[in-house]
Amino acid sequence: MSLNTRSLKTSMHSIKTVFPKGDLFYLAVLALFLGVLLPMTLDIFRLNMVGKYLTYAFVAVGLVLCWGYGGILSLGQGVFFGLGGYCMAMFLKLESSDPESTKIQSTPGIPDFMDWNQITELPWFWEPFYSLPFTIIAIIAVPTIFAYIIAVAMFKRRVGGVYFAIITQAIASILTILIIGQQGYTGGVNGITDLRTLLGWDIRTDSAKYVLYYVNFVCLMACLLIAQFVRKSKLGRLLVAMRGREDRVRFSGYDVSSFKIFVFCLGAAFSAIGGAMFTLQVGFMSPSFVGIVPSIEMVIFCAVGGRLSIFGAVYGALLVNWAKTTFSESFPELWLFAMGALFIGVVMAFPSGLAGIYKSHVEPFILRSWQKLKQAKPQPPEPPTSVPEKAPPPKTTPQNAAQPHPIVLTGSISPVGK
Amino acid sequence: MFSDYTSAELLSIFAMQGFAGLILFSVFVLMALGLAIIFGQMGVINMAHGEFMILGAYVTYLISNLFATYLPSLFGIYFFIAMIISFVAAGALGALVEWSFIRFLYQRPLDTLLATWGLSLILQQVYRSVFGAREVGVTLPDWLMGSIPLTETIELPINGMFVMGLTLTIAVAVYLLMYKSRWGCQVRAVVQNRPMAAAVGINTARIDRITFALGCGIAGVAGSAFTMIGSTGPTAGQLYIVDTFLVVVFGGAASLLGTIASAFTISQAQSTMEFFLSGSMAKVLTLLTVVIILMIRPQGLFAMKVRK
Amino acid sequence: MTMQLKVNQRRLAFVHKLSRRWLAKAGLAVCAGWILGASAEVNTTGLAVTDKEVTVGILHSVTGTMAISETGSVQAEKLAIKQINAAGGVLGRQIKFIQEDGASDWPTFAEKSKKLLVNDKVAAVFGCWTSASRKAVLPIFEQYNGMLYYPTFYEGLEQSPNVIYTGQEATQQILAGIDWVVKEKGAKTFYLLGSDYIWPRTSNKIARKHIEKLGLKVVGEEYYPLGHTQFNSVINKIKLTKPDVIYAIVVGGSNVAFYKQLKAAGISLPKEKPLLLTISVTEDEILGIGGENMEGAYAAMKYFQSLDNPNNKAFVEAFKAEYGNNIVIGDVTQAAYLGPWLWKAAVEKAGSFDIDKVRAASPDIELTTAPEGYVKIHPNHHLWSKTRIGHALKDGQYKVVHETAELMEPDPFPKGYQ
Amino acid sequence: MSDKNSVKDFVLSVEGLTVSFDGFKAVNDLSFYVEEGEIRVIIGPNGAGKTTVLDLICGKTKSTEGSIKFRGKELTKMTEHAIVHSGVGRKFQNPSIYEDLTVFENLELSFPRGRSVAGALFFRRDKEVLEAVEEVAETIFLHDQLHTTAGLLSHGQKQWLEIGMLLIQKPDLLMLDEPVAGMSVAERKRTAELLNRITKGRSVIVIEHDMQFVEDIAHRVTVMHQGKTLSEGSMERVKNDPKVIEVYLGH
Repeated sequence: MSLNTRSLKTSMHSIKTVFPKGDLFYLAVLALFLGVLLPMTLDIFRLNMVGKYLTYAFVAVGLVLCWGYGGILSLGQGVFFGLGGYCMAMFLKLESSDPESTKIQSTPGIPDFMDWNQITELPWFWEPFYSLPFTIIAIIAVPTIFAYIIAVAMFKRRVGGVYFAIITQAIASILTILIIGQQGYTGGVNGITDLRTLLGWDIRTDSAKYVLYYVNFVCLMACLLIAQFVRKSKLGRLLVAMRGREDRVRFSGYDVSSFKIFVFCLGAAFSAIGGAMFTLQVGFMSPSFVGIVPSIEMVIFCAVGGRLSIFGAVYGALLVNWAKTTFSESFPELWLFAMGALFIGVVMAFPSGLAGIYKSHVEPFILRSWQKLKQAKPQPPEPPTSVPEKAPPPKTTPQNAAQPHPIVLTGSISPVGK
Repeated sequence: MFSDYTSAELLSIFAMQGFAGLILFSVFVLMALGLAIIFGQMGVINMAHGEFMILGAYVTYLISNLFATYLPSLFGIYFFIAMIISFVAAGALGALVEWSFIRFLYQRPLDTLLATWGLSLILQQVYRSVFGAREVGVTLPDWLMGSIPLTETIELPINGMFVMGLTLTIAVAVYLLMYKSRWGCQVRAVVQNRPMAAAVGINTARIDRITFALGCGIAGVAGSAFTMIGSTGPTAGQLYIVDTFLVVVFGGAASLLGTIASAFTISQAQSTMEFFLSGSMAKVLTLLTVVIILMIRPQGLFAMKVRK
Repeated sequence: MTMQLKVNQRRLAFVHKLSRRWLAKAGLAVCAGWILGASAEVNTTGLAVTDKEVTVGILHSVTGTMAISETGSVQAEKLAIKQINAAGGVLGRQIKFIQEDGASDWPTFAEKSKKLLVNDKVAAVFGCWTSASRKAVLPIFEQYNGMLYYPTFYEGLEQSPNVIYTGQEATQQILAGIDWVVKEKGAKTFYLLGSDYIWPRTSNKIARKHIEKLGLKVVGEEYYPLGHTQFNSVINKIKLTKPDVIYAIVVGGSNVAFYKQLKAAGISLPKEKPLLLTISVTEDEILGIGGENMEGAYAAMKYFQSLDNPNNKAFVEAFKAEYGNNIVIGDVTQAAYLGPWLWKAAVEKAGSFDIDKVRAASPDIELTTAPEGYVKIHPNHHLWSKTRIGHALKDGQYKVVHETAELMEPDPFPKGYQ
Repeated sequence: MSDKNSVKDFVLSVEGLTVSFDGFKAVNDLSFYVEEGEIRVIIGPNGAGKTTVLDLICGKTKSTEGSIKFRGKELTKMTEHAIVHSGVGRKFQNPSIYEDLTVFENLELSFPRGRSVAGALFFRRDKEVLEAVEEVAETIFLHDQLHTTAGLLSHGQKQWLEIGMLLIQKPDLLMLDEPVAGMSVAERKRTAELLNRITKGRSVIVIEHDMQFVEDIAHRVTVMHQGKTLSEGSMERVKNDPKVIEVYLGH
């Protein structure tokens, strides 16, 4: 009794609750890796590419919460990524379409693609995007509100699982057709291109790319902190609970749909930030990031990283994209085989992704070496943070779900007897 | 828009448009039947469904070349043989796929989605490596490509009628197989209560494999038939996947009749809207309507209300 | 460079380290250029040019949905380079090419073009196919001052100092075709049909203006999403409106579906009731559609494989010798073939590989050996070219039935057609 | 049915309740009333509609016709969580607990605070929560297992845990669907003890097949057959009802 009370009291401490020792370590390693190691070793060209990959990590982190925790698989995350990206692109496009640089158009001062489509006046919904504060709000608000509408309609009516996945897929396909079809307002299939400056600051220079990389990095870290907070709050535990026993949660007095709506909107907001950062770093936005194929690819980033690990998701996004670039450079023919095999392999052999592999193989190894080291020298010579220097980047699974994915796994993998 | 036309012209156009809707309906049913079996009955989200269809199309292409080279006199009937071989080829590939990984994933529907998406990428690259990146043109027997003029304006396309006939045949066959045969009874038993079915001596693993193979085989036949109306290329399968899933889901996944009814509803809606609106907007509106109806009635149009 | 340094002062130590490495590399390159004295004269901007070799880039999709279309262009560009090398190269240097895969993905195109320009320092890039990919790479070519030779016929509305457009822009293709059907076939009414994206929409807009200028009538205009495969409804509308000409700009897989369904619905193209005129179906596309389905249609383009002139005979022969007897050559393939030759001519006229000098030398470059006959670069970077009308035959070839008497002037921003 | 008092004396009044699934009436014009502090047991053959009645009361299934009044509030129009908030707790037939979470977390999640999104996000484990969890854990014999993953508990312990998850909500009406199914004799005894203890001051509806257990706890028994009430009253009376013997107890 007294023992219980003591252990409970310690867990009341709030920072420790949000960041148990292990997670803090993983976060630090990730921050060092992205914030110091990569910028030191890569040239700006490669670093910019890493920055682009990291924008997908936002989506992957959101998917960990939605899919890994909430059990909601969305095949339409590209929609939110795209909406965020388009909001950013609209602002940048307006800035680069000042009357001076567009004076050869029949209507100077509007984006070039509108001029080509005989639009003579800026459409009303473009007007507010002259303002940066509005744009920043819109980047998060527009996709989140859209996600909210979808989520309310679906979750209040208990649409879930496969149905939700297919409906989100249909929405992705509708939005793509709309964007392409309404080219006068959206730039059509070419997207919104040739974005140059942000409040007069040229975003295409190498120095700007550095700055943007770090802005991106900071945003990602902020999203990770939010995700970690959610994960470790009671809401996180409720999501885990819901995935297995939705009815029980409901009959414990919770409005299950509101939690699903929340986590789906959060995932959408993360994706939207990723989309906006994508636009800034790549310099354009096009409907090819909205459709079904990119949306499914984003799911695989999350699955490769480990669907229950927010840190794993970041590594997953990096690894898959890096592999894609490398493979498609050296063996374009083999790339689709590799990607296909990756999908099947992750699902079949490593349902917990990189994070699972780390937990089951790398961590025990490190711990064993650590033990040996300790035995060899009575005094621990160095703090544990320097141990995995040579080991592959550490990944994590959340503490309270250290077993692989509980519902999707068969009984043979999960230690929980049924 | 109709003021310029005589009533006779209008009548014939509406007749034609109704017929176009029927062809679209047949196409949808053909696309969706295989998936309705795999997804509706087995719960496997087969994202490679389109690629199984394209396998059928490529088989048809190969057979047509074989006949053109070795048996030109029998070219007129090669299509029937091609359909049978397409069925067997897609079915065999389906059985192989089921054996190699789908069978491990029956409890994890969302994971079947990812794995079969991976499979679809691999198949696409296989097609590209074997047949080249370009689309291949499948030469059809002349009798299939003509039309029968009824009146001056009403002409019935033979390939459309062929697709309709084929759809009817396959739908009836599937219905008989699933609801009237002992095997179909076993399939439904396995779907509804796997442990119980196993306990009464049904070889569930075998049933699963054959069911999956059957679904893929039907996709193969569909692909073979679609060489008459669509393109055959490595990535052509992806064009069908969203529509196909929507048809199945809209009908209420577990019900074959629902699939057919839903194909009818969607095809009529789409062809009517296509006639009054431009093509892109018709497509958007159709998809949007389906999505909204699904939000209101998530169990699909024709699902049974069951006591849980 | 100064920008780089300025930023570095405010930056952490590792960036210093990085930029020092960067400086060292750049310094090395300068030294190398200085040692190879001869190359310095023809290359003052540090391009990848040695005494023996000059490096260029080829950037097309080898994988993904666009690979279907872009294969021919890659083949043509490689053939041209091979022939140029066999004839002694450019300014005495053999052309070496680096091929990159755009993977049908626009950011990948942007990334790869940056790699070619920044890392590989290529002297020219031959590549891109879709407008979207060109729009994606355009800012990069302008920023890093590269030279792109773009082969596809396209919608116009663009004129970049860093691009030479070797295909036709919309008015060149459209006006001649419509004039011909009006004059020779007595066409009075037109039905405009296209895939729903910028090229067909812009082209149809020009066509509509031109038709209306001629006092004739457009009886219908329709767009279907990319990849659409059901055309029975529009075929019924065509039957209802009974146009003299179906003006079709359908692309990709939709093409196959459209022509097959047209034939099955009893609209026999050889009867020319209505007549079908297209600007999107080259010999490449007929391979997929099937010659028997396309037979009797007319196409307006600048090149057909069956063109009867000595240049073309030699070209087709060489192409077949290289890639097999069954290969077909479409309009874009020929335009892609022109790229390396036009670049060679400009470099030799400028006596330098420097981008600025090549650009300055480009206007009025003539090519008398072009398979399509005679072409000349207009100051607006497009080509003067003739437009031909081809009549599709059952074997998948076009028979040329008409050819404009004069070279058509390229007009990417056609006044009165916008 | 002698006890036709006015509505407000009852905790729960079910009147004319009907639900039909594609024409099949699982519950057909059912009426019964539960008094304050009463333990009501519903028995009946399989398929009689017992579980469906609980589903209807807690909102899991929507009724086709009829009314369910709980302390004067109409439940048929309310959402599930609102019904829970009004004081109805329900245990499922198979133990329905969060197997991936610990016993502590299971109970904590059921603690009636922080039920909104924001509430859950900023929920703190304070003294109140800890004490409530400790107290309930003791009641359900699991205070030594607080940090055990719930999936590792025995079947009986899982049943208790779920009862505990209801207790911590402090419901006025407790509905238990076969609480002793699959338990050993010793566990049954403890469960009966547990139920007798926890039912003080609240009303309980229990569905059970085990007649010995029913006799131990029931104040009144309702026998259901084909969606209708077949008989109602004390255990003694129901046992001797010839209709009941014919359809249920007889075999």
